[in-house]
Amino acid sequence: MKQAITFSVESHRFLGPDGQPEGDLPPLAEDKDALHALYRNMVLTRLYDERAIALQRTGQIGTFASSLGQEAIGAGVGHAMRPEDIIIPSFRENGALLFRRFRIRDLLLYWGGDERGMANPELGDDFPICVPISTHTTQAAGVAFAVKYRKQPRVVVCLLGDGGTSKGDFYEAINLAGIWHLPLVFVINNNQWAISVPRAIQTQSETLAQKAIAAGIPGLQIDGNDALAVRHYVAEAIETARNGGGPTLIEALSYRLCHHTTADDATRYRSDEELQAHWKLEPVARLKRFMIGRDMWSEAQESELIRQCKEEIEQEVRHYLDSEPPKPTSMFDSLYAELPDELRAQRQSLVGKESNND
Amino acid sequence: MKQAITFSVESHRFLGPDGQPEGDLPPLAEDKDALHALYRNMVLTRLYDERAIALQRTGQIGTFASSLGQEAIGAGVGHAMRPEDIIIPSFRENGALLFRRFRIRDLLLYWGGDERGMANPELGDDFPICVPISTHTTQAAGVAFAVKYRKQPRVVVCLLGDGGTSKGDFYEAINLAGIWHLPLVFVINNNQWAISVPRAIQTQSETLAQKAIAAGIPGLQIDGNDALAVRHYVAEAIETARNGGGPTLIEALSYRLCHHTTADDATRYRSDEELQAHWKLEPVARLKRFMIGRDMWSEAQESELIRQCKEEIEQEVRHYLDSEPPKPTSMFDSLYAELPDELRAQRQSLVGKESNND
Amino acid sequence: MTDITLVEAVNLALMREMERDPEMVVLGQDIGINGGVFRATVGLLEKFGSERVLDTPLAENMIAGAAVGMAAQGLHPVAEIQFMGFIYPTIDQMVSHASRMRNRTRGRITCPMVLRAPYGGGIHAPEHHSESTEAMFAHIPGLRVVIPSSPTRAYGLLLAAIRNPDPVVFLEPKRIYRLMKQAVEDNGEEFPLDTCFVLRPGSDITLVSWGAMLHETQQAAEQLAGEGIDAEVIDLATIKPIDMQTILESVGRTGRCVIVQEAARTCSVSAEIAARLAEEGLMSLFAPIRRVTGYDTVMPMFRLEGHYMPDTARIVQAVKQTMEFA
Amino acid sequence: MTDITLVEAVNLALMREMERDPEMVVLGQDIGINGGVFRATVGLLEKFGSERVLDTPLAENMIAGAAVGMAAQGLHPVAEIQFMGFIYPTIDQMVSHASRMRNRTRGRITCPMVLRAPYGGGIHAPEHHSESTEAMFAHIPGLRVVIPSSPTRAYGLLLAAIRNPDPVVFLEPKRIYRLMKQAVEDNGEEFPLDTCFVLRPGSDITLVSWGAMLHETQQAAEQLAGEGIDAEVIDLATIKPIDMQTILESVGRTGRCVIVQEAARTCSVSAEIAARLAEEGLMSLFAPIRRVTGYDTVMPMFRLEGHYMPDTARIVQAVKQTMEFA
Ligand SMILES: Cc1ncc(C[n+]2csc(CCOP(=O)(O)OP(=O)(O)O)c2C)c(N)n1
Ligand SMILES: Cc1ncc(C[n+]2csc(CCOP(=O)(O)OP(=O)(O)O)c2C)c(N)n1
Ligand SMILES: [Mg+2]
Ligand SMILES: [Mg+2]
Repeated sequence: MKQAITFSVESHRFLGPDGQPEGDLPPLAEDKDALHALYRNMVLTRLYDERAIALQRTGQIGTFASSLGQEAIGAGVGHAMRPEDIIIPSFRENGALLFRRFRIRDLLLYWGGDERGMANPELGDDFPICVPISTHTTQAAGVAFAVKYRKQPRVVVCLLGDGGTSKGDFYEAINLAGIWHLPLVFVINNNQWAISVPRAIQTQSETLAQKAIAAGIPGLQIDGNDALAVRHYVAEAIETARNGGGPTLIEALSYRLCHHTTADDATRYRSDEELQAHWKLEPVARLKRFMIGRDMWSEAQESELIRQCKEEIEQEVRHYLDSEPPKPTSMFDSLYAELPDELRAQRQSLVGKESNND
Repeated sequence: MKQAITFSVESHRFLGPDGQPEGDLPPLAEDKDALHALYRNMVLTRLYDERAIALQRTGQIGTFASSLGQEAIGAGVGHAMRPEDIIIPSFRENGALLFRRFRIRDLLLYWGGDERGMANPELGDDFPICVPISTHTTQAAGVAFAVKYRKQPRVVVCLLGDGGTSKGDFYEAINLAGIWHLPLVFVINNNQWAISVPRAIQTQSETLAQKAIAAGIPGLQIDGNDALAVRHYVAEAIETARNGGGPTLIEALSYRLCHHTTADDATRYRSDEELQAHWKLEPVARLKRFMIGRDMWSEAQESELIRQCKEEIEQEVRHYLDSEPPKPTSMFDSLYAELPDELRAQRQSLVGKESNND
Repeated sequence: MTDITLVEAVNLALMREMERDPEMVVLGQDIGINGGVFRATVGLLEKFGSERVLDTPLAENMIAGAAVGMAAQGLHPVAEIQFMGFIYPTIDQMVSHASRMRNRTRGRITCPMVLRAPYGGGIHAPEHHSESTEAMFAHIPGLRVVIPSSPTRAYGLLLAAIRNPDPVVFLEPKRIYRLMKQAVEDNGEEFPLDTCFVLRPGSDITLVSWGAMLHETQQAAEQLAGEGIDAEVIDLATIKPIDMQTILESVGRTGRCVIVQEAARTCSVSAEIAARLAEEGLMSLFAPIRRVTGYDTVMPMFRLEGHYMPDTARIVQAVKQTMEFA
Repeated sequence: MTDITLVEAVNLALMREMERDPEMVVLGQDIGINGGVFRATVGLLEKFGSERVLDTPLAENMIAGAAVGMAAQGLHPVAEIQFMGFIYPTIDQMVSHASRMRNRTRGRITCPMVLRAPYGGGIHAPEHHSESTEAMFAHIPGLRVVIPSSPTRAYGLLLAAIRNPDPVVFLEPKRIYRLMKQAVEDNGEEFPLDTCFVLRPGSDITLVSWGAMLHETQQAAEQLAGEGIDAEVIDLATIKPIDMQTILESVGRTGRCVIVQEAARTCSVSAEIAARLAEEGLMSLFAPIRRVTGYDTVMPMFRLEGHYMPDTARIVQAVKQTMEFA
């Protein structure tokens, strides 16, 4: 006796690399405001990344992770979420964070080695940046449980990288999301590299989306350099989750056009040809071409947008650079709800010391 | 643009619950010696389990995990392996261990709270019983790497339970097995319970076999109460691995007819109806019926087999009960290759003490 | 008010607090219909339903991570790890996240969770079922670690742990889960999480212990009393933070100290107490501080566990050596 | 023989041993073509090929588990964990398996593996990149823990760690990866794994430290020498087992001891040393044992890390307080 179950994983995109539609477009494609918002976020993110790298080069922040080439993912996710939804980010999703309530000054503080960067009360329930890979995925399941438990119409979106899919945490999280039917959308930024480790030696699976099958939840692959596809399919998954339809795993296929971080030199391990080939697929130009092709954008608007973004960035950079240095005693002050007695003496020895690191 | 990849997971069995063939049988079905060996192991295992439980009830060993109802899995796996292959067992695969070089006295020592149970040098490279769930799966990948690195024609077989598939370790292990193309076969004893947690709330996936898709390796489901199917498909996977064909994940569907362990009371959480229904599917009677139907087995042979098995078991039990008590200092003597100086005084304080636990 | 065991007191505290606090949920393996392998959660599912009493898939790392997420949202999750031997997969979440969430967001997000686990040896359990590695958690800034040693203290300390806004690792000495009964009043009153309990006042020597070992420590004190040695017995109870004031004050009076623990010796909680005494109380010491501990070996399987764990004789011997020191 | 840095010495030892021992393999994230994020494995892939230099998927628990499996088969795996902040997922394998394999099979299966990780703060790295949690491993029976503090010792100790038949956690103080150069002779000679190094003999006080903090400790000793205080400086080097003989002998002579570590204080390695001194060396002490340590706080992000880590001034101050104690 033999039986068989079959599964399938779909792959989607709306816009080709040249910005031309490939088949039917969603209503979103006509929504000029939405497209402008997406595009603005992508341009802002790219300029912010550039500026942050410059700050790192001059010692004004520490190691920094750019999202160059992957801006459509952050933009699409950020735009698809409602304010009351909750983001559980990795460390690379600058655009998504800028669509939320994270300010550039917050992010610079964080990369500048200051806990206050994740402290802004306006961030609400959004999670801080997560450095240990994929540890936030199970937390996302816990957050989604809480939202469901309280019957709130909110959805949790957890972002991770291709490398992050190799960690047991990820699998445990999608498995729990499935069995608990959680309002949770996982979005994988498959930028095809985990530092120097290429996607091809991270896992043998043909797609990362198919890992959803292990958890019995829907998985799909989208072109992560097509902002329309990201926005459309992520929004669809979010609304499914909001309506009680449970979790979805989305693999957004993109490419890391930058070094891993400012501490990395990608020329050690990947070829310039590969890099150049992927520049042809990058998301910002793609959306711009689409909008220009549809008379929804002009070079004049482009210049104005860049000017505005730069101004905003400089203002934020100034805020960051002007921020008060943190107090040495602050390392004690949020450790526990109340400082235990046994730590009073330790704390006391720091009272009055100025930060010598500034 | 939309593309799709499809996957499929097959489900196999040869013999129905009544022992009747369901379609074509493999050559194994004609191999009387093989069938007798399988059957003998299953009967021995069942009688050993029964005896061990009695020993536990009378305080002569500690907590014990029976494999009642799942004997076809251990037998099929054990018979499919060559002596030079390596088994990495969970704690429930009594039959598989008895097919290897583990003696009943070894197993009783182990469950009797004595490290010497896993020490028998004749066990070669076979791993000791693993109590922490699924932690042995990544180790199995390391062992399989070593075998491949040394170009040995050996295969590693790792056994785990349905509960074990929820742990990140399992997923990390199958993922590594895939990407490193290891000579490694995972066999899941899906006995449908993890203590009191039913398979249905362990994961939402339709099968456990499909979890292989996440790692891009072949996965299949077999009727784990059909010894023929277990022996056939496990052997096939082992020979594929031996011939450089890489890993396979096999889900053997069975049922835990016993309590979880002697420390458990399954009546707290599952119905007698469910239990009785599964008694109709159990593997020992199934193989017996098949053999009797084909004139390969008789009640006379059955009585003789039971007599032999009981005799063997009693002899082993006697060996166990007669074993010297362990020396208190032995807790130091295999801890490091050489006892570090700082532990000499600690060890010294135990010299001369007799075991007060016997 | 009937007399109850330690594990029943745990159950009582869970019941009580779930009733009081609708934001409290419990999660873990086999905690639902089975009521936990030690029956600590028995009756919770029936009373509070499967929305608040969550049988999880078998994945401790996930249990801890999910609890962090729930707590970050302001729920009060109490997660059970079935045995301390299976707690290690939670360490990443506890160290990298639970202990830091408040600090790294400067209080914006907090982590009011409890991770409960039965711990320790002495019940003839299988391999990996007898661990005492509380020191690994006690080393981690941002965590609290609590260990009760009687039904009353289990009740009061667990209530406090659940209500405390910090992440708490709550370790239950399973050897004494059912060893003794006490009248525990279900009054919902919590105990402080930063104070030792002086179980027996004494003037000759200070004995510090926690968890199941207090049983042997108190027996030793009784035996020593018969021999004219008046030992003060302190239950540390809150392993982190440590209430050194009480210990220093006691050793200041007695001038002698023996610390008793089941765990392996090196880098353990007894080391920390001894080190603090050597820093802050050195001048009141008449004799070296002795530690009676498990050996620096793997906890042996059960045929030898009795040799591994400190017994009354070892404690008495260490006390006498300390008393005889001139 | 040219002068090389500590990380180059690590690389040299790996090279040397891979050449000598065909059963040695290295595995980890980014250790192949990238040569490791700190370049500790640079050149290995080119020289020994991808069968022995294994870039793994991103899963530390798996890296440790696979290493246990390889070692169980008699290979000599040297696994790199990219930063100690990501070592926590390996703890389950290290505690439950690596440390026990030999003991629980009474020597039938052994675990000759090395788990390498850069550790410690001070390089302005991102969050979670500055951990010093060696005490968690030092608590575990069956493990060895080794920390070098100079290029020469990195070379000799790493060779010893790889050749040692026990599982070794080898922590590399990344703050001094490139701080100093030394002439390291590539002679394949290993150092003992159970002996402290006396870096500076002295008669007034004993300073014990390890890893990067020896830099400040030695600076403090120099400064104190100028003020007439002659400090003996001991590099602990092997954190587990601890060579107490050398320390006890030294403190026996000096009567005073300050222990310096970067890690948080509670239940740390400094606690163990102080406790053993309080047990075995109490009567030679003229003054309380002081510990100069990281605070019992989460290692702060880098703007404040300089305040967290002990500096020369804090060490000098502790020594003076100890000297002045009457
Ligand atoms: C658990 C853990 N291991 C290692 C690292 C070091 N590390 C930081 S990013 C990274 C690669 C991550 O790759 P991926 O998930 O694909 O995300 P990407 O960087 O490409 O966005 C590694 C190994 C880490 N942060 N956490
Ligand atoms: C990591 C870990 N967590 C919990 C346990 C306690 N425990 C022992 S067996 C078991 C259930 C295992 O279920 P499954 O994998 O299906 O194997 P089965 O017992 O059914 O053979 C549990 C939870 C354990 N041994 N290890
Ligand atoms: Mg990536
Ligand atoms: Mg099962």
